[in-house]
Amino acid sequence: MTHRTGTWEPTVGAVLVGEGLHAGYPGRGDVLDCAHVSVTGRSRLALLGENGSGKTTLLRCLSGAHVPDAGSVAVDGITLRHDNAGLRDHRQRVQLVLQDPDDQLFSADVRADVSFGPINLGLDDAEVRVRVAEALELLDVTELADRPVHQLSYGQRKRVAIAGAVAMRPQVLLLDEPTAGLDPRAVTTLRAALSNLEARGTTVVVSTHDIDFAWEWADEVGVVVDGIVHQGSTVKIMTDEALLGRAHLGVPWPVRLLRSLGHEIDVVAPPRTVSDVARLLG
Amino acid sequence: MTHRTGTWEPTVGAVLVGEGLHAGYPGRGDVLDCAHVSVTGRSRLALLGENGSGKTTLLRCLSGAHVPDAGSVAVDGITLRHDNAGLRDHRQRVQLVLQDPDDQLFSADVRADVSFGPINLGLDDAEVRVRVAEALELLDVTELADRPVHQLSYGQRKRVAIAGAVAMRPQVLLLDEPTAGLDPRAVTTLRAALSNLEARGTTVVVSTHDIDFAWEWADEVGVVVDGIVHQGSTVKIMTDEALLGRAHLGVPWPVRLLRSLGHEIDVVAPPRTVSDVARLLG
Amino acid sequence: MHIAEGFLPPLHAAAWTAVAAPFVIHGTRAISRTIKEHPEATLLLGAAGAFTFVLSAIKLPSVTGSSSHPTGTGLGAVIFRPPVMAALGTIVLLFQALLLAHGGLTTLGANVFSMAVVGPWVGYAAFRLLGRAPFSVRIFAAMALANLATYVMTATQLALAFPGQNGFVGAWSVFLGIFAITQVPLAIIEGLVGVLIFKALRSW
Amino acid sequence: MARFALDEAAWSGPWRLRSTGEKALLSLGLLTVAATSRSLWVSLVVLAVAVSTALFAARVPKRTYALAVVGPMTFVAVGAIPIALTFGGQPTDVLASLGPVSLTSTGLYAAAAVAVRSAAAMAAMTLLAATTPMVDLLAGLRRLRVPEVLVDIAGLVYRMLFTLMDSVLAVREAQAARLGFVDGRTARRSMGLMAGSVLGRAWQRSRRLEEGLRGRGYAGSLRTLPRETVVSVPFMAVSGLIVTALAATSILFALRGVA
Repeated sequence: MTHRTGTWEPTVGAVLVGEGLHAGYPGRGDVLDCAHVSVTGRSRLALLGENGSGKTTLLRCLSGAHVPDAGSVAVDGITLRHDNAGLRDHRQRVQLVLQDPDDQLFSADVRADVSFGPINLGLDDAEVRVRVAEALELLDVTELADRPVHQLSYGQRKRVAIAGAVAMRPQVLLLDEPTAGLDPRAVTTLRAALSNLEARGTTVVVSTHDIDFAWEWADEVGVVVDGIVHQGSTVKIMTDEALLGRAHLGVPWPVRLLRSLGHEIDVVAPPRTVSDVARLLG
Repeated sequence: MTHRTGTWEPTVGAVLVGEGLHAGYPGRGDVLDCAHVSVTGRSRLALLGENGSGKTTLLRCLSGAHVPDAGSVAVDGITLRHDNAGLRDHRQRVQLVLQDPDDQLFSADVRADVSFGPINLGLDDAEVRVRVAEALELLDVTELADRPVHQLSYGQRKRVAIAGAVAMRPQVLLLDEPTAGLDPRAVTTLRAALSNLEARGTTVVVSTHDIDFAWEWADEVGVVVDGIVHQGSTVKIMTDEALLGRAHLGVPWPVRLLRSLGHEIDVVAPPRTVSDVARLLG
Repeated sequence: MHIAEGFLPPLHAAAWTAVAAPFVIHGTRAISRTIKEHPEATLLLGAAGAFTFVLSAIKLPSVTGSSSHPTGTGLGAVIFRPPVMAALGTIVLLFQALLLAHGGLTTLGANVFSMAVVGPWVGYAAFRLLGRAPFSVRIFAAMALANLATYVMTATQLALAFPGQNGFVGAWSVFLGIFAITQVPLAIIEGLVGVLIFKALRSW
Repeated sequence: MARFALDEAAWSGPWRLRSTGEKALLSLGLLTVAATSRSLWVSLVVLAVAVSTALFAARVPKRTYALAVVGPMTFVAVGAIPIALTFGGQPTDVLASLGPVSLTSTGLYAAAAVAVRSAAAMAAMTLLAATTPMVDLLAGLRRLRVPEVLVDIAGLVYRMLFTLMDSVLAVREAQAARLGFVDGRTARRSMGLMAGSVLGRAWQRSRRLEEGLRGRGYAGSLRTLPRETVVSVPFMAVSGLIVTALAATSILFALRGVA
């Protein structure tokens, strides 16, 4: 296969790899045009890109929800086949949570909703209960278990939707715009929940518009623009003003501020937070 | 009437005033508990508060959509009466745009949707056409006029929904979370449209979670917490860390950074952007 | 099961249009009365019509492995009563004709009669007659019978139009037989799904 | 994003800005001739005119067109079988037979006539559907004094079916991700949960939409400004000529008993 951007090798030890992905929708042309991405364990990947750039399509290809026109997706070295058995297998390893929690929550109460996946896995009742309790705990929504879904706040619904995916015990969790529409407190709670998941060994991939969030949170960044993914360390990608400009994204404020004060951005320990920047300038 | 927070006088020259507003929903208790707010012309007001704080309820009271249990709303000195004539009058002065554009757009035809308000005002077709063209122009969506709503992006739909309110030629435009869910480019386009509106004399009030946006954009801020509104200049309110903490909101990064470097925040010309901060530190 | 555009002889198409018209007019009047008192009913009916259309545009997983589309008329009849469904069903059928090419304009009358008149009335009657039965049994009966009645009516319309050399009864049994393979299991599934929908709705 | 091929073609085609009257005259005229004609030949001519007008004059994408007609054509094919066959009896003009079932030339001719008539009518209707967005058709119905309530509700149905369809597709995707369609029983359960939750959201959305519209002065009518279009006289003349000629031929054939 010829790659538009030369040869490409997935990162060594990658858990989830998308290679040479072409994808589009009828009447809209190609959204992804030979996109590569690799997700490694223990590394936080944020996908950035403006609306319509193909971020969501990329996540949908990786999760198996969208069948790419060309290219392949593999998890743990096993290439995804889009038949019943292949998808069933893949979905136990990779879970995608969509942006709008209401698309994800369809049961009467929280517990019933989170149990949907484990029940479909054919687990027995005791095991389902264990999975549900664990997922509720990790997302810090245990005390909401018996509440009707539509009485919860938006931030709570987002976390319950993630719990539903987590109850499948995926290796990789793909979150589409998890922070969109959340207030600062809900973002903090969500980030704590994501840390819980990582502590348990789940690899978290996030797509976001929020460049300041990506700068603070991510180890690696993939910018989706013109149908391909530019992936690299957060510092490398998010200091590349030309790339971010082409993707119609802004540059994180610490980068802009430090550069306009004539500072170089430290590649090894980049200043991510206000206190990091203050320490540098103080 | 006794005010929970002592006596309160609306700002001199206020266009829109909410005084002693009590409001709630059955089964949820009071959301607003004697809230005051005043909106002056030529001043950008941002309402901050976490989800469920009562921001949206406050906007709905100000627009006439929600009848408060106590308190009053007045525009240009005329107190709002919740009968047909009173509401009709009020809606020509104050318009509210909800967060989700799909809750506002009922027609698949952009131009038709924007014409709905002016037609209900009883204007003749020629005048309606003028209003529609003007609103489309101000929101920079003229070229979308013949496209169906269901083919537009979220950001485009948001602007069309605002155009529908602007065609009513309100003095005050209330926007609930206008930037939520928008990517950086769409935020820029929206801000340009809001500037157009201000240049034409419309007073814009915005509710938002985004403290950095509020810090950059607003002249005045009202923090909605515990059922009341703490209103003041952006600098005064957004440097009050205790208040923002109580409201579970963060402090804008320029404030945090400058303070931790031992700088005072200039009340007259506060540093709002990266370049302002760089100039101060450089 | 929509009768395709132009499939019926012109006289039949005209006759079914004439038969369906009074029901639609009656339903429109019923809606107008409601809306005069409650303008918000317009929005609710719009949502209900959109929901019916969307439900009919997606495939229903079937036990036999084939798949087809639910009619949803029994559900609508229970919620909104049959007269309203006659008018609302006409709108939905018009959309199906023009957006999905299911059915047609000349056969709109015939399709309205089977799907928006006979189906809803049979479903509603079953729902009322089983007044003492458990709620889920009533819903199941309303949905399944509305679906079945619609299909029997369509077979009747086709047999009347094309009696062939066997006469009406012969043709009728042939048309019934041809679609029975897919339609009976689908009616049962629609009934089952209807019960689940109501269970989900009650939590709201 | 939910999309319907015919709808998309109607919004983006070169005939989008033609007046609804022009397009309705041509396609409904052809439809009337197709549905009423007893002549196989007239039906075939209508079919040819409608298909070529759609594909070459109105430039409807060929793929869209094919996808749109394949479903109903299947119905026509299946529905024509019992018309062609005769069960039992002793028909005189048997072409082939299997047990009590026989294919007669009368039956075959009747089935072919229905199939061709149906195909012609469908092509005429598709010409309208693929060139005229629903909002324009509804505006036309409003001008024709179809009751206001029906047109208002239909307009809302059109707008809301896209948002609901998006919800349905998203919920199904989410359910599939959590193995909600592994077997028939699970699939039916998922379907019920999906329909219930989407219906609940449709209900909530209608209430919020009402509040949004009240803010703009809604009091029961959803009237909006009609689009201004210029009626093209040449288009009307040519369309009128084609339809009249076909109608006259159809009547003439019927009077003379030509097939």
